[in-house]
Amino acid sequence: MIEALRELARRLLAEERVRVVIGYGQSSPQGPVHPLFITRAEDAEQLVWNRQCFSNLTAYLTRKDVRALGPAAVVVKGCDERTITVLEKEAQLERERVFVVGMVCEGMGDPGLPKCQVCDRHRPRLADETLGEAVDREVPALERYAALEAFLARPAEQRMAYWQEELARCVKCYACRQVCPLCYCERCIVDKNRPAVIDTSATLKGNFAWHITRAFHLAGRCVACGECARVCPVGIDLTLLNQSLARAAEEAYGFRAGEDPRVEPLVGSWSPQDREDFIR
Amino acid sequence: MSQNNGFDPKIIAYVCNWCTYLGADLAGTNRLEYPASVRIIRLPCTGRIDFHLIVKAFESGADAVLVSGCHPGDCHYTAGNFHARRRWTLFRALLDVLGIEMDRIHFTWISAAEGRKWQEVVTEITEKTKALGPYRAYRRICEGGA
Amino acid sequence: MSHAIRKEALRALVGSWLAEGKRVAGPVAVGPGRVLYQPLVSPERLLLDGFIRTVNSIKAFVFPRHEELYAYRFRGRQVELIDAPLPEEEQIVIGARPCDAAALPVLDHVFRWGTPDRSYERRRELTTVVTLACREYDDHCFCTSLDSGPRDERGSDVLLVEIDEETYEVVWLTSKGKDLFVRHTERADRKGTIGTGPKRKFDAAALERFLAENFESPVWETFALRCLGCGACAYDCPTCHCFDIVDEGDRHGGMRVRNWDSCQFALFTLHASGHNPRTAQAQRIRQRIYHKFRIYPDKFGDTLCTGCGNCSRGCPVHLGIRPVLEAISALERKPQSAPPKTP
Amino acid sequence: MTAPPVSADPATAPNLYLPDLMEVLEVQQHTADTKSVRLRFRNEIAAKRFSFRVGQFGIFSAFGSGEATFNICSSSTWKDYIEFCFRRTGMVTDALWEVDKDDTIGFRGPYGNGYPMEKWRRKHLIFLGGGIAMPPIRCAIWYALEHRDEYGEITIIYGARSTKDLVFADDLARWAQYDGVQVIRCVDPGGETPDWDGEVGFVPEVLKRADVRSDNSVALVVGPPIMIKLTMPLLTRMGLVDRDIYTSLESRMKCGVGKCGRCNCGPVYLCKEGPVFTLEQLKALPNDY
Repeated sequence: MIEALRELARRLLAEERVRVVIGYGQSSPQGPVHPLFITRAEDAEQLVWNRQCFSNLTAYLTRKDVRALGPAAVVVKGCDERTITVLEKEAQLERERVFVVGMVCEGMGDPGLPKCQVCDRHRPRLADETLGEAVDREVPALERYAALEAFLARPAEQRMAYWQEELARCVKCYACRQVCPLCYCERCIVDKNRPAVIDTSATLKGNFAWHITRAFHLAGRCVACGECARVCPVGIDLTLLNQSLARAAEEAYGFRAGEDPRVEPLVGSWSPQDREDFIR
Repeated sequence: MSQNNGFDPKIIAYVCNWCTYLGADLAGTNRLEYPASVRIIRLPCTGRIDFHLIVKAFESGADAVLVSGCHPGDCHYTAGNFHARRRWTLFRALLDVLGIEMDRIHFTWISAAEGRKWQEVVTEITEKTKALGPYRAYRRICEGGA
Repeated sequence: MSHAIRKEALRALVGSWLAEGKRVAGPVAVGPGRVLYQPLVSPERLLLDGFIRTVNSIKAFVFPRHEELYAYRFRGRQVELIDAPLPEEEQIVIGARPCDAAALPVLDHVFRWGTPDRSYERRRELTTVVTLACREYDDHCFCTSLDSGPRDERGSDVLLVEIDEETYEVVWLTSKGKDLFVRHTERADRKGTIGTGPKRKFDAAALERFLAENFESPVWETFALRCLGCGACAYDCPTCHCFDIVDEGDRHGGMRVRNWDSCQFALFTLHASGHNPRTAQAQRIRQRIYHKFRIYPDKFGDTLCTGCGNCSRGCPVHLGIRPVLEAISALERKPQSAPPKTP
Repeated sequence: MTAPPVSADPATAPNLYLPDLMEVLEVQQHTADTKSVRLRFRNEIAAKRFSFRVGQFGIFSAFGSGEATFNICSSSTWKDYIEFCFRRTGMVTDALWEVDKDDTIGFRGPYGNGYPMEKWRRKHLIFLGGGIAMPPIRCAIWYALEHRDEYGEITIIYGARSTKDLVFADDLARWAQYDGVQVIRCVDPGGETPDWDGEVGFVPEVLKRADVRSDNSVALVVGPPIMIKLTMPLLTRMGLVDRDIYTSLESRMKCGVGKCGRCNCGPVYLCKEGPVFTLEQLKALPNDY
């Protein structure tokens, strides 16, 4: 697979179909895997593919400096691929300017990340070229939201106490925002000050307001790549917040973000039949 | 109501300009009494009631929040309330996982003709909030510091 | 002859500090493989072994991420200012690494030059640092490349050096440190030993040469695409000290507060006029390196970096300072195309 | 490595971030988005203690919105008040825009190096300003005029985009009344009105065609980067050496005292070692401002 990937990258660059290949690299065989930008065919051998390729590289597709390089190829896993669908739907990228290299993935990390254990997208479906062989299995929603379910089984006071303890550690480094492929706003609302809606202080108050905002601005958009939680320096499990929204979307509207390119974005569309059992 | 010790809850009502605001107004002109604990904030449409406003209300010391607008199909801007309905469905799920007390957030449709419904809803929410007491958990968040 | 304390006795001592009502913080496991300084409620969760260093840094104890500078109240057209109370509580930080403690004298220069910063001074006075000399290192450690090492004493009040698996040698470096330990140690005839530290990763002299001439250099572009522009490196760094000052309040009044900030954020230098001297991430990466290895050294004769490697450890894309410095080092080692200079 | 500095006693050291309260004496609107404010210390002790050099800046507070940095645009010879001028362009200036007589503004400072007015004595002075950059020149002009006999001839060239964008227009008229003072006002082509009696053209062009005394002279150039870039070489051609050409740089600042890490340009902290630099110093700075 790795040779096929390098070969494909070489070909795409040599034939000038793309100007940059966004893939994974590793500074030493034991070292951590990091995003890598290949602009010359002869450098394609630096690309790697293994169980440490955590990053969702689609985050780079909307960046000005990356776009300035020209058409890009991006290496994606099945989970990351959904972001491309969302970005396209939100008019953030021209699909024909991006060559999507799909990697069949058996899960990242060892043991696999929680998201990988309930993954039903081992094989990218919309890639321009897909490397590797694997069969997806259906994973019932119940299983996908098991962690959330377990958390929601706790009483509300305990949930509140949990978040107070967790969010107290947040220093507002905004790694969660910067790593998110769907946080592409030129100026984040938390950085706006006319008026200032969210306290920029990393107090409990400011942190609650920030994390409510971050999660909710991804409602019906988050594809559960889990990067926000993975990169959090202080280990706050933000996937619980994202999942609560994802599950509500799936339950109420049968909607999964990035799943079906034909479906309109969830927030921004509506139906007269939408349920409203909580509205008096 | 001895257990409430005269607790006077602060309830923020975000209402749309075209239906609920007029409904509340009608309640007033018809001399329908309702508790003074509700502070009405008028917005053009429920579609404009950003979730930040709900967070801000709790940050500012609200014990409960009411969001109210036109009945589905009656929106002055055709679909503002339909958009809002989806957002609230999702937003409630987020608040729930955070452990926000869901009994303190209320959504209703109240038309310009429903002065009586306004009276009922506000009275009921006030009673309910009185029973719950002040929203101490969110105050603690706001006073928690770093 | 030296002073020693058994690890179990040390834990009991921490327990007695807590029992006396002292504020104590130390390394605690937060989730798998993640160790952070946390306030201790009991000595059990305190980690003394099995971690390289904490994700967060010691600076938070002297320069908190959020701090009230003063409060303001509106009184008609007048404003009343209420000065923030000075911190009063003593605090003990136990389990610091030498690369963390060494950041304190580095920060001193910044907060003391010109106009001294009162609350920093006060917190510095109130803080006692008990440091654990290092026996283990990871790929990110580079203290030895900056003339520091696993038992650097700068900034510590007490240094604990392992004698064996059960015992630490206690080296008190200040009277504050001595007071904490003096009646709780045993005499020992052995001294603690440690290794030589992580292997050198780059040549500091070469770096200095490079920075003298390469403000404009393609090297700054090398990692710019990869960098996400978050503040994890700066916030995990023990020496990064940039801050923002903002007002938070309502129509009755509020607080003027100081919050951590980072030169890696795109808006850090944005003028209200719209002009931004550093529009590209490459410029921001360059700023961080220059500040640490040239600007600060020019002013204070020290380095604004202790080689702890936390910036890389916490980086979502495994950047931080070390990879940049290694790249520079590699450039400097390459034979120059220009004729060699006469010695 | 140098020894760590000695600590101050926090018990007696003042809170350096705590501003003095000032009363708004007068607000003057200059253009659609520019105002200047005259301030007096509310506290008499603070007022007595206060002094500054022209060219220094202050950090002004609109409580509830925050602080912003402005040049003190009044002369240091005026004892009872100070003035600053701002363009409405952000959160703090939005709040300052609403300020009226008797309102309260916070002030910390003065900060920065200021102009070497002593060094400029017995020289001819050339002041070149553009747009909102008038205030940092105005303080030096007034200072020189208040010490008229200590300075030689004075040339002032001030340009704005249009006649509507001239700030301190009254001052320009008053300066022209002084002996040995030449005031040239100019607006960008297209910015003139039928009754405009000044020049039309950009500051560098106007400087080129003006009759400006350049022997034994110093120049102070403040304005947008493009104006500075085009004006500096002209001054050099006129015979001024780099040491005699001055400018005042702008930067985003928070603390004003070299701690917050925001305003450095290469090795130089604009808040402490600036904002005033000679062209000679400027040439040594990296392109980081």
